Formats: sequence, structure tokens, C-alpha cells
Amino acid sequence: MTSGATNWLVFAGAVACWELAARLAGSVFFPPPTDIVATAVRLWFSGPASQLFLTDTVFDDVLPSLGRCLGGWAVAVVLGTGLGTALGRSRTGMDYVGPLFAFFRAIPPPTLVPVFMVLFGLGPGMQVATIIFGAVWPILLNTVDGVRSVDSVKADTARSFRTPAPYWIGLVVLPAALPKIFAGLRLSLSISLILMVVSELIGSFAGIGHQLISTQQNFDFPMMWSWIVLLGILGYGLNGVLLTVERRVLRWQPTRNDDV
Amino acid sequence: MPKLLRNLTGLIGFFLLWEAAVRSGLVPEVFLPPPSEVLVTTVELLSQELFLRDVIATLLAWAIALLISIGIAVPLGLVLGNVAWLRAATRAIVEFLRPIPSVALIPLVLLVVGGGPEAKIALAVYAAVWPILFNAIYALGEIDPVLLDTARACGTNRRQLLTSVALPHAAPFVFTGIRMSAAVALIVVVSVEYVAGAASGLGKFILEVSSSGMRMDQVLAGTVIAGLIGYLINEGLERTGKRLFRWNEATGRTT
Amino acid sequence: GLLGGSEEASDSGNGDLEKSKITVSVMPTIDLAPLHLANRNGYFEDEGLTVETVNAPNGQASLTKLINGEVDIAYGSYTAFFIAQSKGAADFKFVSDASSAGPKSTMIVTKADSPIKNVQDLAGKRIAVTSENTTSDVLTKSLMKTNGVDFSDVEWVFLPFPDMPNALQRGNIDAAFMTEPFITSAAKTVGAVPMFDTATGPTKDFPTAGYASQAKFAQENPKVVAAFQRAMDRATRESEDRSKIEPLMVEFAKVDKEIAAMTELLTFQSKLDASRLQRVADLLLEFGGLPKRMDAGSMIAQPAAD
Amino acid sequence: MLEVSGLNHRYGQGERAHVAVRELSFSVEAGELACIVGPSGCGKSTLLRCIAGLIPPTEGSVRLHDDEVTGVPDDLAVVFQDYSRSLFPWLTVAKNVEFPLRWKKIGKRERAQRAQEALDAVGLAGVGTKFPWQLSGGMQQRVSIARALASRPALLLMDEPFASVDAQTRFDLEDLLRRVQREQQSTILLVTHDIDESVYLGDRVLVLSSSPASIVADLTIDLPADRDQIATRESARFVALRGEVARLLQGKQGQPGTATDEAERELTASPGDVPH
Amino acid sequence: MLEVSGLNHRYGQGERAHVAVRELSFSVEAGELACIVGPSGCGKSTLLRCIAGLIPPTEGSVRLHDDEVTGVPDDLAVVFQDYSRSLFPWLTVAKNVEFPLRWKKIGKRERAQRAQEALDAVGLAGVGTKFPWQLSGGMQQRVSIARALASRPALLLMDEPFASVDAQTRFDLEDLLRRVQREQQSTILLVTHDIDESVYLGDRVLVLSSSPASIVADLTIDLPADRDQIATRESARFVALRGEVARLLQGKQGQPGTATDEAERELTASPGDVPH
Ligand SMILES: Nc1ncnc2c1ncn2[C@@H]1O[C@H](COP(=O)(O)OP(=O)(O)OP(=O)(O)O)[C@@H](O)[C@H]1O
Ligand SMILES: Nc1ncnc2c1ncn2[C@@H]1O[C@H](COP(=O)(O)OP(=O)(O)OP(=O)(O)O)[C@@H](O)[C@H]1O
Ligand SMILES: [Mg+2]
Ligand SMILES: [Mg+2]
Repeated sequence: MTSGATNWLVFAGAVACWELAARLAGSVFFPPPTDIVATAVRLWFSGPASQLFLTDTVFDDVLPSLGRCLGGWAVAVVLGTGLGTALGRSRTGMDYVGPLFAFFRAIPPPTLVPVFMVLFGLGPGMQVATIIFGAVWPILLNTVDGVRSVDSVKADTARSFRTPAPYWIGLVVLPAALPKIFAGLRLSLSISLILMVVSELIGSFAGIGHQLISTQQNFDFPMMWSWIVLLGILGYGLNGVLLTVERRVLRWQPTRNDDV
Repeated sequence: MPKLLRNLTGLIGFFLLWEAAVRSGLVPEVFLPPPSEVLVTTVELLSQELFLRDVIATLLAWAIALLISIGIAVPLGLVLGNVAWLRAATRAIVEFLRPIPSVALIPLVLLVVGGGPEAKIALAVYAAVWPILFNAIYALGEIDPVLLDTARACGTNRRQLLTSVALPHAAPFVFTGIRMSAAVALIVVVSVEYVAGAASGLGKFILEVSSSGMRMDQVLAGTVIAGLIGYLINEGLERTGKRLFRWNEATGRTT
Repeated sequence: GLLGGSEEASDSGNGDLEKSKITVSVMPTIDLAPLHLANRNGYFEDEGLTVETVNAPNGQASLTKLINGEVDIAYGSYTAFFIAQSKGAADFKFVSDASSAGPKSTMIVTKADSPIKNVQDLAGKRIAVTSENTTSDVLTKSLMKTNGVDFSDVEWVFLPFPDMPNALQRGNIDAAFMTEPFITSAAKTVGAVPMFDTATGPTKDFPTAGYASQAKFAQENPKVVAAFQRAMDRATRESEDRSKIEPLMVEFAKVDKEIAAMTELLTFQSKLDASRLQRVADLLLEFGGLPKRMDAGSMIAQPAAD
Repeated sequence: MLEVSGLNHRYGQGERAHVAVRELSFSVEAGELACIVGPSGCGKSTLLRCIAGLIPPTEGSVRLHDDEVTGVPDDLAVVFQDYSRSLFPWLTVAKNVEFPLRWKKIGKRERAQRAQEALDAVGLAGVGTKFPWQLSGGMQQRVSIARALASRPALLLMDEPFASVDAQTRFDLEDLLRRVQREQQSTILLVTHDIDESVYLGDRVLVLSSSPASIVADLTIDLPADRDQIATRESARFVALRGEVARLLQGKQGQPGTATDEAERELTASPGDVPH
Repeated sequence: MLEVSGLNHRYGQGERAHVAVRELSFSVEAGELACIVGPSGCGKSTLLRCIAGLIPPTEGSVRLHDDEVTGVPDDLAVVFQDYSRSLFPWLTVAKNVEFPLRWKKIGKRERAQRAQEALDAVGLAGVGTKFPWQLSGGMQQRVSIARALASRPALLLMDEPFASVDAQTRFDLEDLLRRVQREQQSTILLVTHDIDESVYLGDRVLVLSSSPASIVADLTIDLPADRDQIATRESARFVALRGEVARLLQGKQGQPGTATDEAERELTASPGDVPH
């Protein structure tokens, strides 16, 4: 019924509590949401009409950052599902690269940024590389997991028909693994956003992450909160889009239909 | 043991590639020392007590953070995965909070909980909760309805359904989540030490040696150790998982 | 403990001082040498003070530790203190000076084969500084302004010092503002050439960093502040002897021994001087880092008279 | 005890809706064993699910002991048609059988013993420590029967419980079921495709029409309560009854004995072949 | 065509190993329909899996057209006992049936048509656009039969394919199967628990012993090739043959009545209850 309404009611309630708490505490570090919104409006929506009232920072910082984030994520998706499928189906493949992946996965991206700078130089290349590097693991791991969990009877059925590899992958393995792959996709999407910020920490002169850091360093808290909130909104929006796609793709699932 | 051999093949292959890239001059050695050099430094570091203390500090913070994350995320995931309206009601908040990078929260966390180990633990928990939570919710969506009906027909009530059917069914996938979270938590702990500083920790070590300039070998040694720790943790968890969830391997159940 | 948390020691006043043990947040930079020297040689102890240092990776973290009460005194660059004060993040009082730019210690560095030969050539180039409204930022801008160079179309690239040589080498940037010991190590590793000294003319002896506490602390512990200052004075005087500093640089700032020997040192200071500090605030104001003029003098702590 | 009245069930909504059960009414007395027969896809499993409270009927009601069934009633056990999917793959066979006892106040010892007895009863002694996926199909089906029996339910719903077991085992299980019914006074509703089985087992046979299910006939089986696989199946009354059920299934309830068309002949094909 | 010799299969290793099939040898001619009967859990499904090349036998060999089976042979279709788990829930019923045709050089149109025909043949016209989980158990089972038939295999392995359908549909499907066998010259191996069915359907009946499976008897069914649900089942030869199979299943082939050892007694538990 009105699950959308309850959904937002809870959210609005949380925001109201925050407002109240912030007003009561009166700390400069935790400005009330109304201040943040006011700052945000000034920051992004006070531009000229010719730019649809969007300010320059939207075009210079927000959109390029978002582009890098989505671009990096897209590459991670292709790499992660492709490699994950291959490795999930191969009996020994994971033995070879599993440790290497575990090794890479545990390396904190911030400490790798200097290395990526050496390899890719400053700029989008390094940033996208950082994003790909961090976002690929959840997809890859979940894909391997999903691909391995194909029901044994279904696997035998497909084998008994001598299903050629492409059909086997496309018609059996991937659909079976899709729910898990989607879990990975959603996780990695938010990791992409996180790494978008991390990769802009150094060596950049524009971008959401850069702005966030520079407001932090300037102790400009309402502004900093505006950027944080923007990240939340972006994450929410992107996730919403992904969820819609997921609903469509996984329409066949019996449980999902009842869930709507 | 052939599996171990295969494991090593992958790792050694990577190091050889790296060595070759540096030796051939493809990348400048000052900025990216070859693994032969880094490994020597790594071994040297491992014999220094001060460095080991750093490693231990990081590991402890990691373990605490992971345990807390599991404690929060598993029950929460089970509840959210089971109770559709609650899931819907909290979705906005969860989806809003999740993509906020822990690095963006560093200054705030430092202000609230101070710069002690609590800060890195808090941030690591914040980051590590999501993979477990999401995998739990997803796994629950995948339960075979026949299985659920069976349990309900056996007079299982909602809470029991959670612990006796939902949890074991979701366990393998939640475990994958825990494996991911283990990596994430380690990353965040080291990153926070690196970005925000700490009294001791691997990240602090890397920060110190990197901010002094040209000690890339030590920086990379620290990074390699972080990677090695991650590898060992993952290996341990994977083995545990295989042992715990033998039934899953054998049936590969999905609906 | 093993986690690396600090153990709170119960703390009662010792003798004359309001507090016998204080914590100071520090960064791994070379201008902290006097502090380490004072600790090493027991100058604080002589004053009845125990000083515990806490590492912070950057100025912002150091200030945050001060703001959230984790430390009593923070080391930081003056620009950061002024900006935080102007945003109302805290009320700071400077308790000791630390360093100011000496000759050849804050330089614009380029590659050997760079076409940049004089300050005018910097216009429209990609120049690395650590961040906006930092000492490196204002000093670079000031240098260009003094030389009548328009810096409005400079592409500023924000990089930590250690990453600058690499970026320079790869051609990602045309020039970089660096301090010691990075200047020396960049010269050694990538053959970078220090071109222009930013601390000349109006910015000669420009104050770079100092120690501050929260106003409340300074007010409640005037004797501690005075003791801290005395010890720092003593150590700073001794720091003029370079041989005493170099091993500390290697130990605390993790600088290579060789490079430490070649480094141009900043000028170590301890005496706070209102008019000198005012230059920092004014320059920040000039380049848009501060919303309004700030009075540096009012931010200097008044220690108890001896 | 059980009263189904005006039951309707529709899957889906709008145009793609599918009516699986239409206007079904009947009641079953306590201690009775009622068999349900009907063509494939007519709605038998749907009916059982409604009775078990697993899905809410679209219309009509199910009453148990005069209480309307809204959730899953107490003291119920179901053997699902999809037996292999209804076993918990992470539990051993014995633990699977113990499952419904977990929530009852029964000591661990007794629980294990009851599970063991149930497994013995279905001829699966000695596989308790195996996992379900290590068993053959018929063995899995027997595990799910054992599980249902172990909980000693007041109402037992069984959806083609003997479909995957061999003839001999099937006979044994049929006798077991009648014994359990008598000893524990259980009420049993059993769906089967085997006409002989429905007559041999049941005190009543409900014949359902093809989709959507509605009741074609409600036959009381007036065979003696004590039945025997050989004697009973040989008796003239048994043969007559199974002929009747078969005819009813063909939709000829009106004129018995006038079986003429092809379809009917096929079904009542070989009265001489009944296993005696 | 198919030759199984010295087949052994053991699940697991070491102490917990379980021998499911022991020293099994037989051969099936091309175009023959062989029925396999045997007690539950004796190893029938395991045998089919070995023949299909899905699991490698521990010992012995399976030869098809004189080639040793190592992987899954060409032109094979299997109807699994676990029909509901063998359907792909993300594909509609029609797409499930089309599945094995996807990579054959068959136009889209014809593929859809063949699937439609196969669904019609099993009595499921009109459910092509539904998803498997929207069907009843018996319907799902028929979908998996339709899928196997649609691929027109040279060798068809069926594991209790009619277990969940009603009597009438079962008869229809049996006749369908014999028709398909004749028209397409398929070789069919069918596991069933229904003794009548095995005799009615088969050109041969292989009777397996209880676990681990070995061949008790290999009976040639010398009924006329053209069979009829009424006439055939009424014939004296049919009745004799089914009696023979039943007896063989009881393990009475050599010395009837001398069953002594524990294992055997368990199977023949209630001698009084044996049909006939
Ligand atoms: N989840 C569902 N969604 C939509 N339709 C369904 C669903 N489940 C069953 N149906 C439809 O409802 C009808 C009755 O199904 P049901 O499973 O009750 O039949 P049944 O009598 O048990 O048949 P069988 O003997 O083959 O098991 C069938 O036509 C089936 O297609
Ligand atoms: N994956 C497995 N692991 C271990 N043991 C198994 C496995 N699968 C089957 N078995 C065992 O092998 C034996 C034969 O199993 P199989 O499935 O072949 O029997 P079946 O003749 O098909 O029986 P049914 O008629 O009940 O289906 C059984 O005792 C079973 O417990
Ligand atoms: Mg059914
Ligand atoms: Mg079987």
C-alpha cells in the first residue's frame, strides 16, 4: 500500500530528530539540516538561468566526479562478472588467483593512490583505476559465489543436454547467479562512490571528493555537510536506479512478485 | 599439496611481473621499487618490535571492528530480510547512509569519539556492516518457499523461523559477506590510521614513512604486509566456510 | 595498550604547575625538532612537565585532536589555526611559535629541463601546492603577486609533498611548492631544481607553524603555558646547533640520513610575535582564505609572569 | 473437526489470475482418513495449503475445531509434494525429523528417540547421520513422512506422499499410516493419484473435478476398518468402490455401469489386475 | 547400442563410503525400451547418472555405440526424478522446453513450434507463457518430459517420470512414450516403481536387487509391440509377467521362501503383505 509513504515518514522523522538535536546542541560541527539545505541550495542551485540555475560547481565538480564514478563502476562490473563467471566455473582457476585477489583486496586504496599515481599519472586515469580496483572485488566475489551455487540438479540437467558453454553461461549460470551478482553490484556501487572521494583526496583540483576535503580543511562545516549529504543523495539515487533494473531482471523470482 | 602450489603460482607470477616492469624501466624505480627490494624490507620490518606492535594494533582494531559488525549486521540483516515493511521503512535511511564514505566521516568521528582506537573501530564498523547486511538480506530473499512453508507447517514461529531456517540458509552467503567485510574492515582500519593518524598501527607506519619522502620501499612493504594479512584472513575464513557449509557445496541450492 | 590507545594517567598538579602532564599533537615534520629535543634532553622535566606526543597525519587532524580535547596543545600551521578560528570551530591561543620560513626552505621547484625560468613563466601553469589556503598556497600566490604575475589561470594541483617529485617527473605538474626536506630529496631523486624562494620580500621569515591550545586551557593553566614556553625557548636556542637536530630529523621525521645532512633548515622560533603572526592572517585575508580581518595579537596566550 | 466452506483460491490478479479452487465445501471428522483424488493441476495442493494456513484463501473459510484458520494451526504436519525441496539441506536426516519437535517441550533424549522411531517406521533405520542430499529420492520422501509422523500431529496433510517409493515400501507405508491413524486418533487428509490407494487407505474419498477444483463426489468407503493388502484388495466391495472412484474421476457420476466411452474404459481397464 | 559392464559406483571415500551400484552389467539394443525396477534407494538414479556421463563410475564402463562414455554423450535427454529442481525458474515453461533446441540449427519459429507440440503432447497446451513455479507438481513433471521429448534424443533416460501425475494422464503418457519410441526409434531407459507400468511399457524389464544395485533378472517382455491399455493389461501373459517381476523384486527368483539374512528380511518384511 503506502509503503513509499511510511518509508519517507521514517526518513523525515529521522531528519526532524537531527534538526532538533542539532539546534539543542548548537555545535558548529553539527549544523541543523535546515542550515545544510540552505548552504546546499546556495552551493548548487544559485546559478544563472542559462545553466538551469545550476552553479558552476555542479558542472566542474559534481558531474565529472559522477562520470568517473560510473565509468569506473561500469568497468568493474564487466571485469567482475566476466572474471567471476570464468573463475566460478573453473575448478582450479580460483586456486591460482584467489590468494592474489585476497591480497589485493586487503590493500587499502588510499595507500595505493601513490602507486597508481606512478602508474597512471595524475588525473582521471588514476582516479578511475582506483575506483575499479576497489569496486571490482564485491562483484567478483559475489559472482564467483553465485556461479558456484547453481543448483546441482539444474547443472546436471544442462549437462545432460550437452549445453554449449555460451548457452550454459547465459541461460543457466548467470540467471542463477544474478540475485547474488546484484547484491555485489549494489555494494560495489557504493564503494565506487567512496573511492571516487578517496581518489580525489590528492592530486586533483576538482571533484566532489576534492571539495569535501577542502571544506574539511577549511573547517567549513555546513558546506562539508552539504557535500556529505550530496553523496548520500547520489548513492540513494543510483541505488534506486539499480534496484529498478534488478526488479525487472529478476522478475521471474516467485518471491519478488509477492514482495512488491 | 597441489592447491598450495597453485596458490603460490599466482602470487609469484604477480611478483615476477612487477619485478619485470621495474627492471625493464617501464616504471621508475625510485617511485616503485621492485618486489625483490620490497620483500627484503618487509622481512627486515617484520623483525622490528616497533613495527610488529603497529601490526598488532591494527589487527586488534580489525578484529574488534569485525566482531562488532557481525554482531550488528547479522541480526539486523535477518530482521530486515524477513520483515518486509521494516525493510521498506528503513530503506531510505540505509540507502542514504551506505554510500557516505567513511573517509568523509573521519573528521566528524574524530570530533565525537576522539582520535584513539575507537575512531578507527567506529569507522571500520560503519563500513563493514554493509556487506554482511546486504548479503544477509539478499540470501533471505532467496530461500526456497517450500522450505519456509515446511518450517511454518512444523509450527515454527517467526522468531524461530529466523534462527532455524533463515539463518542456516543464509549462512553461506552471509559468510561471503563476512569475508568481504573482513577485507573492508582491514582497509578502513589501515586507511583511517593513514588518513587520520593513530598512536600505532600499520597505516600510521605507512603514513610516517611516506610523509618523509623517498622511502617507497617501506611504504610498499607496509602495503604488502596489509595485503598479506588480508590474504591470510581470507584464507582462514574460506577454509572455515568450506568446512561449515559442506552441504552448500554439495547441493548448490537455489530456487 | 596494544591497540595503541593512550592510557589516561591520573593527573594532579605538581608543585607550582596546574598540571604536570600534557599531551601535544605532532606531525612527522622537521620543524618539530626543538620539541623532540626538549623532550629528549629533559627540558620539560626540568620545568616539572611531562609531555606526551600524539601523532597526527596532517594539520587538520592535529587541530581536530585539540578541538575534541584529545590533546592539550597542538602543533599546526598558522593558516589552519586562523581558518578554524574564523569558522568558529574553536577558540585558540598560541602558546609557542615553532618555525618560520628560512632562506631556501620554501621553494618553487621545477624540473631541470623546465621552460620555467622566471616567476613570470608560472602564469597559466600547473602548480602543485598542498591544499587551498595553506601556507604553500598563500606563499606561492604571494610570490606571484609580488612579481606582478596573474595567478588566476594557474591550474592548482593539490598534492602532498611526498607525491610532488613523482608528479613533476611524469610531467603531471609544471612546478611545485615544496619545503625541506622534500626539496633536497626531490633534487636527489628526480633532479628537481629549486627555482624561486617564496619567503622573500614581503614574506621574508614568514611564520609557518606554531603551537596552540584552546583558550580555556591557556586561561586555566597559565603556569603550564609559561613552563612550556620556557622549555621550548631553551630547546630552540639549542637547535641552532645543527648537529643536534639532524639525528632527530632521522628519528622522528623519518628523513634519510644523507638528505638530512643536506637540508636547508627552517628557522626555528619560539617567541610569539603579534605583528609577525598578523602577516599570516592578512595574507590569508588577501587571498580569500578568511572572511574578515583577524587580530593575531588577541590569539596569543598570556602566560603567567615568571 | 475440519470444515472447509465455500473455499475459493485464485493465484495472481487481474487478467492473468488463475482460479485454482472454486467453491469447495466439505468437512472431515476427527480421526477420519480422507483421501483426495483429482486430475493433475486441479488444485489439490492448493487446497492443502489453504487448510494448512500457508496461503490465505481468496474467499471462503477453513475451520478447525470451530476456529477459523488464519495462520498455521497448531498440531499440524504437512508432507509436501516437493519432498526434496522441503528437507533442510544443512540438517542431517535425524535432525530434519527432529525439527518439528524442537519447539515442543520435549527433552533432547526423547526427541532423538522419537526421530529414530519414526525413521525406523519408514524403513530408514541407520541413515540418521546422513544428509538429505545423500539419499535417494524415495528415501528423501520417506524422511519427510517420518518427520510428519514424529510430531504426532492431530491433523496430518499429505500431498502424494508415496509417489516415489517402490510398490512394496508403499504397501508398508500405507499400513503404517492406517495404524498411526488408529493409534494416535489423527485426522489425515491425503492426496493421491492412485485410485486403489485412495480406496484402500481412506475412510472417505473426495473426488475433485479438473481445474478449478470443486467436489465431484464424496464417497464413504464402507470397507472394514481393519484392512489387509491382500484380502481387502481382493474383496468385491473394494473392486466396486475403485470402479466407482474411477468413473467419478471421468465425470460420469450420474449413471454407474453405463461406462461406454473410450476414456472410461481405459481407466477401469483391468479389474483383474488389482494387486491382491 | 548401450553396454554397461562391470559398473560400480561408490559415493564418498574411506569409511563413510557408500556403495550404490555393484558389478552391474547389461546391454540395451537400439530402439529398445527397457524398464528398470528396484527397491527404493537401491541405486537406480545412480545408474542413470553413470550412463548419462554425469558422474564417472568408480569402476567398470559404459559404452554407447561402442564408444566408452566419458563425458555426456550426444543426443541424450534425461528426465530427472527431481523434476521441480530440474526446471529453470527464470525461463517460462515454453522456454524451458525449447532449452535443448537453442543451440541446434533450428529456426526460431520451428523451435517454438516443436516446444508447443511437445507441450500439447503431454497435455499442457496453453501454459507455455507461465513460469514453472506457477504450475502444479504433476504439470512440472510433464514439462520436464516435454523438454526431453522436444529434443528428440537417440537415448532417453527417465527417472520415475510419471510419479506425480494422475492415473488417466499416466496412461496417456505411457502410450505417448511407446509411440515416440516407435516413431523416432529412440532407445529408452525408464526407472519406475510401478510393476504394471514396467511390464506394459517395456520391451525388457531389468529387476535390480536392493542396495547396492545389481541385476537380479533381465526379463524380456514378449507382449505384442502394439499395446493397448485395456487389452494388454487384461492378457494372461501380462498378468503372468507382472507376477514374475513382483516375485523377482521380492528376491524369490532362485529359492523362493529361503530368504534368511537380515538385510533381505527387512525388505521382505511382511511376507503376508506381498501383492499376490
Ligand atoms: N504460485 C502459483 N501461481 C500461479 N498459479 C499457480 C501457482 N501454484 C499453482 N498454480 C496453478 O493452480 C492450479 C492448481 O495447482 P495445484 O498445485 O494445486 O494442483 P494439484 O492438484 O496439486 O496438481 P498435481 O496433482 O499436479 O500436483 C494449477 O493449474 C497451477 O497452474
Ligand atoms: N550424493 C550422494 N552421496 C552419498 N550417497 C548417495 C548420494 N546419492 C545417493 N546416495 C546413496 O546411494 C544409494 C542409491 O541412491 P539412488 O538415488 O541411486 O537410489 P534410487 O534407486 O534412485 O532410489 P529411489 O527409487 O528412492 O529414487 C542410496 O542408498 C543413497 O543413500
Ligand atoms: Mg500438487
Ligand atoms: Mg532415484
